[in-house]
Amino acid sequence: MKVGVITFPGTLDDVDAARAVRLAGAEPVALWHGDADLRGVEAVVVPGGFSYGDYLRAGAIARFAPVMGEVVAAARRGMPVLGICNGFQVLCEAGLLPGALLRNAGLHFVCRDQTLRVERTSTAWTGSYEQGVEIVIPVKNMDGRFTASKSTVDELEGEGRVVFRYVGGNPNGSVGDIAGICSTDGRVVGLMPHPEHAVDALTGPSADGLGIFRSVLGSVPA
Amino acid sequence: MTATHTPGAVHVDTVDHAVSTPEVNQPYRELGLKDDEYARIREILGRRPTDAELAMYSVMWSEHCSYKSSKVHLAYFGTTTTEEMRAGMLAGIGENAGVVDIGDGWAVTFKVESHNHPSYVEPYQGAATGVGGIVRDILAMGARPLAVMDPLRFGAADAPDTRRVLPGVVAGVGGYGNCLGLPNIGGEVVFDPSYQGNPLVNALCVGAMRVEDLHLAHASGTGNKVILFGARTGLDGIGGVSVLASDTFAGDEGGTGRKKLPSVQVGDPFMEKVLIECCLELFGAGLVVGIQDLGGAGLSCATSELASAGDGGMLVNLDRVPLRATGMTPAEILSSESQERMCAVVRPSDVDAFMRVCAKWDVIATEIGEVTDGDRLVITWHGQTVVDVPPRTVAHEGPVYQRPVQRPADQDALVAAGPEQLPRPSGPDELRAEILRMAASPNLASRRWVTEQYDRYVRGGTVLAQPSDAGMIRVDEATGRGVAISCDCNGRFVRLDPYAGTQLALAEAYRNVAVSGARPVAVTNCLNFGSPEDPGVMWQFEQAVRGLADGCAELGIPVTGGNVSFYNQTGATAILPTPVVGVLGVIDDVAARIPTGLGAPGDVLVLLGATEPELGGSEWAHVAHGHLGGRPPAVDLRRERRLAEVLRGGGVAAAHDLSDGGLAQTLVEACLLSGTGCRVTLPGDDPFVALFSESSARVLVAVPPAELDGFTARCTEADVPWRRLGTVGATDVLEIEGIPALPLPELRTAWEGTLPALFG
Amino acid sequence: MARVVVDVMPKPEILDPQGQAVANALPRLGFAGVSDVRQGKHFELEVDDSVDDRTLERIAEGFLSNPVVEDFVVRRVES
Amino acid sequence: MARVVVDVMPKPEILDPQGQAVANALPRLGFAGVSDVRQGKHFELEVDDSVDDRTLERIAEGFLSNPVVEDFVVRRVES
Ligand SMILES: Nc1ncnc2c1ncn2[C@@H]1O[C@H](COP(=O)(O)OP(=O)(O)O)[C@@H](O)[C@H]1O
Ligand SMILES: [Mg+2]
Repeated sequence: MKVGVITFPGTLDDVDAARAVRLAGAEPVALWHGDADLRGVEAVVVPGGFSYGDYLRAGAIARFAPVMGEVVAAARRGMPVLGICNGFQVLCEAGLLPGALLRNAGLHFVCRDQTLRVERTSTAWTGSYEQGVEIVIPVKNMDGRFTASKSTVDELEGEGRVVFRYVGGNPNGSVGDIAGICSTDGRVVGLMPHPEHAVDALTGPSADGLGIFRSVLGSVPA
Repeated sequence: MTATHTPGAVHVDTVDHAVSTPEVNQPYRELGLKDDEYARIREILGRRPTDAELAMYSVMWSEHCSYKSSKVHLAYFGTTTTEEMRAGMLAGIGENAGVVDIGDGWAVTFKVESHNHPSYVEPYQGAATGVGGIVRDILAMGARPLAVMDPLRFGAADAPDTRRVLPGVVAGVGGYGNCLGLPNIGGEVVFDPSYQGNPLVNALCVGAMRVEDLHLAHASGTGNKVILFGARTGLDGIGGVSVLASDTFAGDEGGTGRKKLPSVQVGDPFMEKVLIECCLELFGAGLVVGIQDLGGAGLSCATSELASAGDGGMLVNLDRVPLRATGMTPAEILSSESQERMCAVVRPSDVDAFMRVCAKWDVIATEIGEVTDGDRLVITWHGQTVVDVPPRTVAHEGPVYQRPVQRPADQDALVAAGPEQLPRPSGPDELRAEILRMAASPNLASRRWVTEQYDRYVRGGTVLAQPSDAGMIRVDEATGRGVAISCDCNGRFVRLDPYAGTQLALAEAYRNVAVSGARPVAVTNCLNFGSPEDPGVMWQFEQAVRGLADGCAELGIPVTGGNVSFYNQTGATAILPTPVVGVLGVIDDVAARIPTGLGAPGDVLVLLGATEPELGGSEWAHVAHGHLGGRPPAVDLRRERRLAEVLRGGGVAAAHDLSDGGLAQTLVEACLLSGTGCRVTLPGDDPFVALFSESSARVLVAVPPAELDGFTARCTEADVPWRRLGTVGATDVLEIEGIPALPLPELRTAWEGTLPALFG
Repeated sequence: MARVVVDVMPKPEILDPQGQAVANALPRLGFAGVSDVRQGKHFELEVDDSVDDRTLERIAEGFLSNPVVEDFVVRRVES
Repeated sequence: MARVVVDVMPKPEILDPQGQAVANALPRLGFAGVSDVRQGKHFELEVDDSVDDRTLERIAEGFLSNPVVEDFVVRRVES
């Protein structure tokens, strides 16, 4: 299976996302922000970093990149899309996911090993986890506070679209301890923590993040 | 408040004009040049310098760029480095950064630099651009930057100004490094009142490349093009040179009226990230003959150094430089320290390909000149020559001073006033309270408030970062080959004995690297001192250099580079002499790293090394009595070396070295890092000394029971003293025999509460 | 050429920790009497006379602000 | 009670990477005619009538802005 990994100017975790895709048993394909071309991939990862320096708002400039037009169209057709950290911010700015990510409540960049509960396994990216399992993966961001109108949050909670929740401390003040959410069809998932940095216990706090990249293998018809 | 711009043309002081107006009064003193230095410039040129030339010489001959006070002492590094030590060195002192062969065809380059003064003026941007600058140094060697570290020093933790400076510096280091995508794998945070008004912000970067990709900064090949790329050049960081544009000097021909420009620069880490990727693609495609980063002294430095190190001359059309401000003079353009710029020498046939790569990354690139067959650096401005100099006289043949050196008069009194008479805690309860008080003291408390603001995961190669003794990164994913680095310095030890104190800094950094399981191979340094015009400071400096060089010779590892920062003082009071020493180690497979901590329940705790009653300059004397006096702990580098060999021999499940705060602090940290308790018996007959002495060459190791006999036999054989202290327990308590139990939650509250309470 | 100012503010119902941090710090610094602070962004654009108000609105709404969490005001000022 | 607005901008000679990023993006989004963008901060303060202009100036200068790299403007607006 081919999984695309997008690089914008300022993307930082693309190499790591590609490594995670490879370790999960899929073939990573580099996608360039300026090319309106998904190169035949069956799923897309929008990785973390500071695209365009996050200068206007996190993800605000990247969402207009030519490749994003293709991603939005493909997502609407049901292609699995995963947004990690800055990628999550881009997906929100692009309207593929609701809400916005604002400056952490503590006003500092926060990098820590974070426990998450997997709240929903019926998505393209969480099928390999057990419902309710707790995993430890790094969180690292400046603008990670998930925010949405009350009605949007109620809708997300009501429809079971909160995919990951912070456990044992909320690092950024996200409403409802929300760490990650999905689209109505469960094909587009965004989360602030970095599963690609938890793929082996040597360079990460655990290998718990690998399950996300494994999940997508089973989510598209072979 | 705002710069006003000249309407119309800028007054330009050309070479012709300089020749015809020999008697013009030039403000060389305001630019920091001495009378004899100015006279020498006139002698070199055979005329008065132009504004632009004066700007170039004044920055390049500054202490910071020319090392004029330190050169005669730094030469000692060369004389003490043997051929054997040099064997693995691909580039050494004199290059942008030292380069070491780490095996399997990999070369690693690393360097520390100071950005102290700018960080006091504007903590966020000062620290941010400090990181940016050192990263470009590493990039200019042809390497991919892999990680950064930040040795920091501030005034007293509770001083109001520290509350201004520290959060800004930490946010700046993080803001730049995080956005750039380099993991922060370690550093230091030290508080001492002597740094009040003069914080130290040192930044280290380490990078790697294939051996054959090493790029050195030189411009060779007549006809090759000089290309400036990256950010536009603006009025930031011009500082002193703005006097050249003042009305008094530029006279009636239209001074720009710019009086005092802010000498701070604002960093753009996004631009730097793009610049890194762009440079690496250029290197990979073989499009670069020589390359130089633009740091302090901007284009003055880059053009003169490239030309000076090459085999020809250079012609630069300064009017081609892309500007961000209007009305800039040639002197200002040459002196601007605008960040995120690089200068490359490129074969004419490669220029188009070079430009295409830059365009792909949206990096502005401009051909500003070419390498010539002469031996002059000639710079023109709209067709008129504004600089015509022998480049070596600017870049490499600056003034050299033999400053007076004098052991300070108060040194004997300081050494005589040892800590022996200080009241000590006695009895179980007092000792217990002292352990907690020490753990919560600003210099020993958890650094988490700082390090949580740094991304330590990006690039996916970080094997050890804070709170480990050394940072470690994987260089080669296929083989697991990696490097470990630690930076250390205890300025109090250096104050008491600069020679031994610097060796103690070396010993600690060496030990921290060894404790991670790596083999120490090379040393860098950042020598932060007071004014070189103070003979006492020069004595400290001379002793420190000698101590470091002799220590390196004893350890058999070379100094591959470094940085000198003088004039760190507030009024007449110098900072504690602070020669930060960075040691680089190599590990064949990072999977064999030794984690920092206690190991698993059941492991046996063994203390390596000997504990003597050594409390001069200790953290205990500082915390309990605000005392500094006596002698620092004895140095035993041969033992450090054997200790490192024993640790590499295997059998160790976890380790943590002993340094500031002694065994007490090591036990507290090891328990809290592993989240496990232990039960130990103190060595010797004085529990206070056992807990708080800072004798060097000591490490706490956790050894699985099955390995114990083999491990201790190897220690005995290597003549490393060892002593069984106790065992790791599955409990939540630190139990020290004879002292009431210390539950981990209580220790954690003490250790982790301090910095958040101080800084929010 | 005209100068256009766009101010972007967090919507009233959105938590503004930056503004709050300022409001909390002021009394500590000895400044009384400031009861609330909100922090947003201020943009100054140099704009061709050909750019009409509708275009400026679109730039502010679709790009400079995020309508999910922010409000904006566009003003032309003398150039 | 009065509403006070403080706008804080990077000094003209200081690099403004944020404004630059916006300026560079606009043409890519199809918006022509914007030749320069600077980005700063916009504060809205609710202030007691007892707080005088001198105090506001001190708040703006000593706290809301960083005089080394930023300029500021204080305005009282109708409340
Ligand atoms: N400014 C900093 N930046 C990053 N890491 C830091 C900083 N200060 C301290 N650390 C890390 O915190 C840990 C504890 O620091 P320290 O007690 O100084 O270590 P050691 O005594 O082993 O040299 C180390 O991992 C160190 O690298
Ligand atoms: Mg240590």
